[in-house]
Amino acid sequence: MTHVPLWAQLINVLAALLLLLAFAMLAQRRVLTLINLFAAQGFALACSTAIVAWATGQAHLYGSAALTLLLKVILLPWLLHRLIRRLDVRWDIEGLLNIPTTMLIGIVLVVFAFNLASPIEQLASTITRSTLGIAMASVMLAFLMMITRRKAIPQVIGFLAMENGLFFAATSATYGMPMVVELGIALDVLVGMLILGVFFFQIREQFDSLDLKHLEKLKEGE
Amino acid sequence: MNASGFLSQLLQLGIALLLAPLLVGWVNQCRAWLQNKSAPPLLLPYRTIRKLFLKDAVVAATASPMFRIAPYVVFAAMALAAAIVPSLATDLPFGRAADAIALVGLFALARVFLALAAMDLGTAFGTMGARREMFVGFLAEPALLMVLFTASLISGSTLLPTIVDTLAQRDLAIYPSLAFAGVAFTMVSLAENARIPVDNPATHLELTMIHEAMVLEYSARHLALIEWAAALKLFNYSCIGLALFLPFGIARGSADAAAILGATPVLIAKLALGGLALALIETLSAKMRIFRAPEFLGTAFLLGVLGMLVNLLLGS
Amino acid sequence: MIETLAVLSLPVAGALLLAVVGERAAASRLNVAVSLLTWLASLALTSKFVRDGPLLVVDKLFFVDSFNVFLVALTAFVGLTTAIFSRPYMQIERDHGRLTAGRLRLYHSMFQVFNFTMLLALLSNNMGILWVALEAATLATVLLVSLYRTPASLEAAWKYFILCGVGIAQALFGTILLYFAAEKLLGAEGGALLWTELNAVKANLEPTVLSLAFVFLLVGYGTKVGLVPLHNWLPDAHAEGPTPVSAVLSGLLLNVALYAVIRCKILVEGSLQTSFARDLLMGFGLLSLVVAAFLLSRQKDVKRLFAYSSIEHMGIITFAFGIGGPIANFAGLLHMTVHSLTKSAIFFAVGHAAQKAGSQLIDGIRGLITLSPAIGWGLALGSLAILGVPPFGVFASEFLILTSAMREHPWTTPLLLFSLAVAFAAVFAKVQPMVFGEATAPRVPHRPAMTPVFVHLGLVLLLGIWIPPFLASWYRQAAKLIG
Amino acid sequence: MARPRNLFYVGRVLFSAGALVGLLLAAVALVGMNQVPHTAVLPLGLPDLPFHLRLDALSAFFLLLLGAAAAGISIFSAGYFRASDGAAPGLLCLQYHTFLAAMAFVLIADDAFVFMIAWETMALASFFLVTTDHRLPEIRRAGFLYLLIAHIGALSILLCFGVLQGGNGDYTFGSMRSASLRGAWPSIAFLLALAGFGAKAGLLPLHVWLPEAHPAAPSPVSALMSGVMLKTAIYGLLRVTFDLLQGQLWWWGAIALVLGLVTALFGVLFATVQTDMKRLLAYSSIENIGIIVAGIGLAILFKTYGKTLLAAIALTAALYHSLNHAFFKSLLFLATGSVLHATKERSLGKLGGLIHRMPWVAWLALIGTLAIAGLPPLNGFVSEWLLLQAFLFTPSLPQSFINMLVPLAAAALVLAVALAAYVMVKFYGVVFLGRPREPNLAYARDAGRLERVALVWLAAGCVLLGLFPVQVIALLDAVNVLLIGATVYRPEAGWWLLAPIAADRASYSPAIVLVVTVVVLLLTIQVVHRLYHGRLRRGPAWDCGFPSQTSRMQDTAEGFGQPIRQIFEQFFRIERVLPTPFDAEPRYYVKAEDHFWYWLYLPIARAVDWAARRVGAIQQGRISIYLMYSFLTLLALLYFVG
Repeated sequence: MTHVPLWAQLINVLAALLLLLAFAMLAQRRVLTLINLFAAQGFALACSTAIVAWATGQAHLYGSAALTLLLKVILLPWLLHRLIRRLDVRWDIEGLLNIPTTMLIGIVLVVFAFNLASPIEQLASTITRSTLGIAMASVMLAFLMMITRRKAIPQVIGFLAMENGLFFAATSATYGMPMVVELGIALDVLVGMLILGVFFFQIREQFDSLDLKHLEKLKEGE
Repeated sequence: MNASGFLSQLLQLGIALLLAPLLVGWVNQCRAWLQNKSAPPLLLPYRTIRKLFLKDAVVAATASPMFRIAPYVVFAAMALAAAIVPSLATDLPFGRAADAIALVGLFALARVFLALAAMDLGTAFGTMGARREMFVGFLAEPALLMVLFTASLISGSTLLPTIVDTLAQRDLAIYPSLAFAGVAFTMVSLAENARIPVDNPATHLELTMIHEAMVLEYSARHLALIEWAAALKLFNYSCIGLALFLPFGIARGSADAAAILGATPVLIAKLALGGLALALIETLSAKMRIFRAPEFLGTAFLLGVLGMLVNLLLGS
Repeated sequence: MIETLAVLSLPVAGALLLAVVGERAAASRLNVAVSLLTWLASLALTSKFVRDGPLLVVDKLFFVDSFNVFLVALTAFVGLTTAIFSRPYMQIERDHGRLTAGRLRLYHSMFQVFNFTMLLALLSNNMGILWVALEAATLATVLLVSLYRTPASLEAAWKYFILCGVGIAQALFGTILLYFAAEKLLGAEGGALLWTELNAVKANLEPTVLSLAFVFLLVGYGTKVGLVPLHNWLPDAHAEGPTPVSAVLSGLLLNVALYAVIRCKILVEGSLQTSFARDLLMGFGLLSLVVAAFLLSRQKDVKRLFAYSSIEHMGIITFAFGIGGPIANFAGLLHMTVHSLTKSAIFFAVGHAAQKAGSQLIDGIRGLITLSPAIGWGLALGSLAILGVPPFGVFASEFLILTSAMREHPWTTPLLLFSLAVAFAAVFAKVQPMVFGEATAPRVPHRPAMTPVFVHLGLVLLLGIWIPPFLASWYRQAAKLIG
Repeated sequence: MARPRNLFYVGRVLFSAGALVGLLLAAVALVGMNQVPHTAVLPLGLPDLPFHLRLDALSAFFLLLLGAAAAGISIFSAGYFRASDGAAPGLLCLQYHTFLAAMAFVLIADDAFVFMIAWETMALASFFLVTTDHRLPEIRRAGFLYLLIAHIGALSILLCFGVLQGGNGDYTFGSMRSASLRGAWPSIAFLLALAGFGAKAGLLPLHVWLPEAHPAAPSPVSALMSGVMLKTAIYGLLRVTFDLLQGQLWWWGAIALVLGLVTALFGVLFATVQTDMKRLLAYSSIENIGIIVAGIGLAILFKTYGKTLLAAIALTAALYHSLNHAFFKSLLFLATGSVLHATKERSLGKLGGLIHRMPWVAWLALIGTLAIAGLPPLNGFVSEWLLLQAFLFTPSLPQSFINMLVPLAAAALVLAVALAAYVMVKFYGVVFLGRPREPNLAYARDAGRLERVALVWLAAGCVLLGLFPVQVIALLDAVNVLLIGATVYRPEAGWWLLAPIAADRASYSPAIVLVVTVVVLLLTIQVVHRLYHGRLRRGPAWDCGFPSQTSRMQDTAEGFGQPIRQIFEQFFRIERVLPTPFDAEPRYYVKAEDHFWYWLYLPIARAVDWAARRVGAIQQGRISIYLMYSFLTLLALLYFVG
């Protein structure tokens, strides 16, 4: 194995952390803890973005890191905290699958993602290439989490976690996308979160709860 | 179409018109004999026709011109058929104007007009008669065609003169297909001419009659024409039968007046035999229920088809 | 340059202006005016394209080629007609108390934002910006779908948001992978996400990465296209949103999403040199067609019905691009055009019909032709057109698609024809009683804006019997580009 | 919007102009019959496939049929449509003429695309015409069924063209002619064509729309659909089978023959039990189409065995019958239109005795009735005669199976023809003869002037086509030469004698038949009146002395059909309500339906519904499940790639 610079090792550690947190979120049924885990994941992401920015000297990645910190570590968790306090949704109900099964599937997914990513990683020119598999795995885990949740807030956290995975891929595996794109993405996420917030209130107004079972009326099967 | 041919044609037509009522009289007489009854005079049909012509016609108030025109159409169709059927000679001008299929069409034309006329008045019996007549016809007509087709397949022609020529020319040969056809033809003829077992020309029992129900409202000259046409029909059928199954003695080749007149006695003799046979059949069978008629005619139809198939199987 | 920027900036300006103007009566007129200006700008752009050929402007950030030029014109045009249609429509909705002034302001503003995102997605040369535009389109339309704030509309919007959000996230992953592969050839800065650059080097892109990227991109943008089994948001969103939104969703968004898929497909195919991408497209297309055809017969809501019809047609188009080759691609492009025109026309007619009848349920709409002949005929002809009955343009493209399918993949044709027949039976059985028969609803005194419907249908009819040479040449060039 | 009154006059002018155009079309076609094919390319259509048009003998013949029949029907329409008929006359006029134009384009189309466009436009225009009176649910149902089956048929035709072009991607008919299909492909193309065109023509089992749609449409439209539109399907079948496909197989002929005859028998059987006059005529159309297709089948059969003369005779019979059917069926449908307008009544059970009130219609309809019943010397007989000749002169074909089939087929044909006579007697007798079954029939008025002109035109067609078969066949030979390569016309037999094979084998001279019949008829009348007297008294009908007769005692339509219904009971699905002796209001009701609906169509509908339910089950409404679909799709594809 060739020599890996320290910052790259750091990123790898953060990547592992990211994956770990993704697993933790998958297993977590307490909504409050879920939010905290999400914040932690955001923090890991922000850190790794900052490290990449420092290592590659791309200034706009600092902005990205700051934005991530602001949005995903501070703003959103705070918003969600307020929300659950107001709506009193502390526990999610177990969804389609129970947690051990979910975890098992999660492990299979991780293996799958790593397998998928390994041929690509061989081709990559970046030193942090191995993080691509981790990013993919965490995206998949987030996806799985969204599937298994029955309440709106955990589902949204899953969604956000998926974006974390994506950002991780975008920043760490590829050293960041062109600036225009990053800005656009950031803007979209911001607007998306705002809309989500509006939505939560609308849904709560309508249904007095954020349980997704109220949102199963439109369908084809009997 | 030369003048002598035309004359011969007229001659055959005239003989047919004359002989037809006689045939009816003969059949009636034979039947009476066979049934041990005292026979009506042989010439009674002529007298009946004349008597009817002399009477005043009574036409129902609800009748349309259809009612009055129909007897003439029927008569004309039957007369034309009589001119076409090679009863006396094969080489006649009109003989080619209509082949076997057209002949059947001509009979159908007469039938349709009679049925329409019967429906014209809107009487219960008239419409019933028309319905039954068409009902008999829809099976009898195909059966007759099948018979004619069998003969056509043997001779390779649908023209009756050619069929007769072909059949008469050959040595006496037994055509198994013609046997089927013969039986079928007999059955069809009975049905078509309102004979027992399908119909009874002598009845006026409301529920069983077919032909009589249709002509119930006719009187005087109209009735006379219809009776005459019916007689002509019997005559035509007999002649067709004779031409197909006993094609001997018909003037072949040149058909001048002498040849026609020469063939007439043979025809009368054959008709006498045929009439006797008809009377025999009528005596020996019983009138069947109207709903048995399709079975009877269906059998005839099937026999006709079988005749064709046998012909194709065994070769002619 | 000017034209491109005008096309893009006009809707943005319009959105801001409308957000400011708010609930005044002039708002809807302003909306039309902005859309009209946008359309005129798009015409100017088109004529410039005709004159000068492909454009590449603003540091290669935007481009116009034969593939997107007609889509830009079409998008601007449908945007205009929808704006015209929505003027009386939304007024009536407001009169009926279904909308408040504030919501109308939101509607007008978001409508322009949506138009902007569509045009941006089409004109952008940067695959990342394309993604951003599509995500922004999702966000704009989520607000529009939930405009009525009824439980059903909230549910639909939620599903739309989550499913499309997740989907589009996959597309982002795909884009990242694309960048990952391209960056080696084109360098980190500048051109690595520019489509024209990528297209130039597509043969050298790493096939393993690209095939992986394509899967993510297909699943991502495919969700927006409404490909089965990723389509589940589509009927809900179409049915519960205001009708103008359904019209633009079907008429524009699906097209643009498919456009994105096809752009990706071009790159992937250039890199892979196999039929992998085509096979995937064909599979998704066929599956969408079959499933949608069957689901059509179970619909009770008229907008839902036509939403499934959109899925069906997106399936057909995807299938056509899957077949590939000059004829099938040509047909796919033509079908994109005519489907967009026809489907939006149908939604216009359906919207007015639902207003007239006071119900969106198929059983509640009866005898439109007696109630209002224009609406009735609009719906009847529109439905027949979308069902592929000649002489409308949909038939022309379906003819080409079917014939190409017969030539390239004969085994698919029975399936295609069977689905088309099932779809025909299903849709027509439902449309006929709506159009014909005795009207059950009382006459509502309002004048529908049927001009857009008949203008659209007229265009579709025209395309069915005569394709203008310039359009045909664009289609041909684009077909060649798509490969 | 113009006022309906104005539109009415516009309609009158336009329809008359349409009739003139029809005549013009017929004239052009007449000229075009014997000329080399004209072709044209219009700058419309797809960029790679502009509209190709071509007028050859086959097109010209059907164009002639279209023009001649449409001329009559349009004149009739000019007098027929009234503002009170529901739809706006202007719209009706537009749809009507679109329909006509589409049919004309079908006939001259020379590539698959323009053919399909014209074909479907034709279906669409006629669909809107059928549903003119869309307020009645059964008419809507009829329209739906019609368009659905038409569309399915069109898909089948499209597929057929796809097979025909043989992979070269060129959809002009010219290239299809030169395409070489291998293996089973020609047969597949033929079967697809048979299904597609059969759906339009009303061949079993795709006939179900026909008895629904024809009665639903306004009468001129029924006439146009039955008389002309069905023939476009025949045209298509001929075009594909004889022109586009190179070389046929014997079993295609056998299939067409059997299918045609089964259809003919089926149609006529169902016609006998109908109680609605337009339905009856619709079923009769099924019968006639069956006969035509049987003729085509026979022509294929003979052609494959190299018997070109017989093939030409069979084809001539089919074409001739198409022409005949166009005339007499249009005539009869128009007559029912007049009756309908005069009485507002379609049910045979409520008509009767109209010959007194509507003599023009009645006597002209009689000609149509006799013609359709296949009676000499009218036109229906000629074509049936020709067809039977073709059957009869089947020399032993190499296939023994076919040898057995031909006589059986002849028997079936004869049976169908004989039953047709039954049907037509029923139709004519019940509608026009007898006594009025309802009191309000007394107010029926005869048809207007324009309508009479139309009926006379069509009736004259029936008579002339019947009287001058030799001339018609001389004309038809252009088609025979094109499709078979043989001629039927024998100039040596004389202008008056039809002898297609040889003068001593079969001949028929309708002129002589008519002349002799008329001469005998007139002579008899003269003789009887001269020799005896012409006295006539009017009195009440006797009816075996039965007193107090009412018009209710006549046979009804049900009664007239009852024997047939009884004999062929298995063929019908009969629903019957019989009154009991204790009924206060005794009611008799019988409905004879066909089994196909229950045996074929409903199961298919149920299967589709079942499948739709299954497919619908994937959409459960739960967002988690939807997400799972996306996820699984993603994983599956990734697995596939990885």
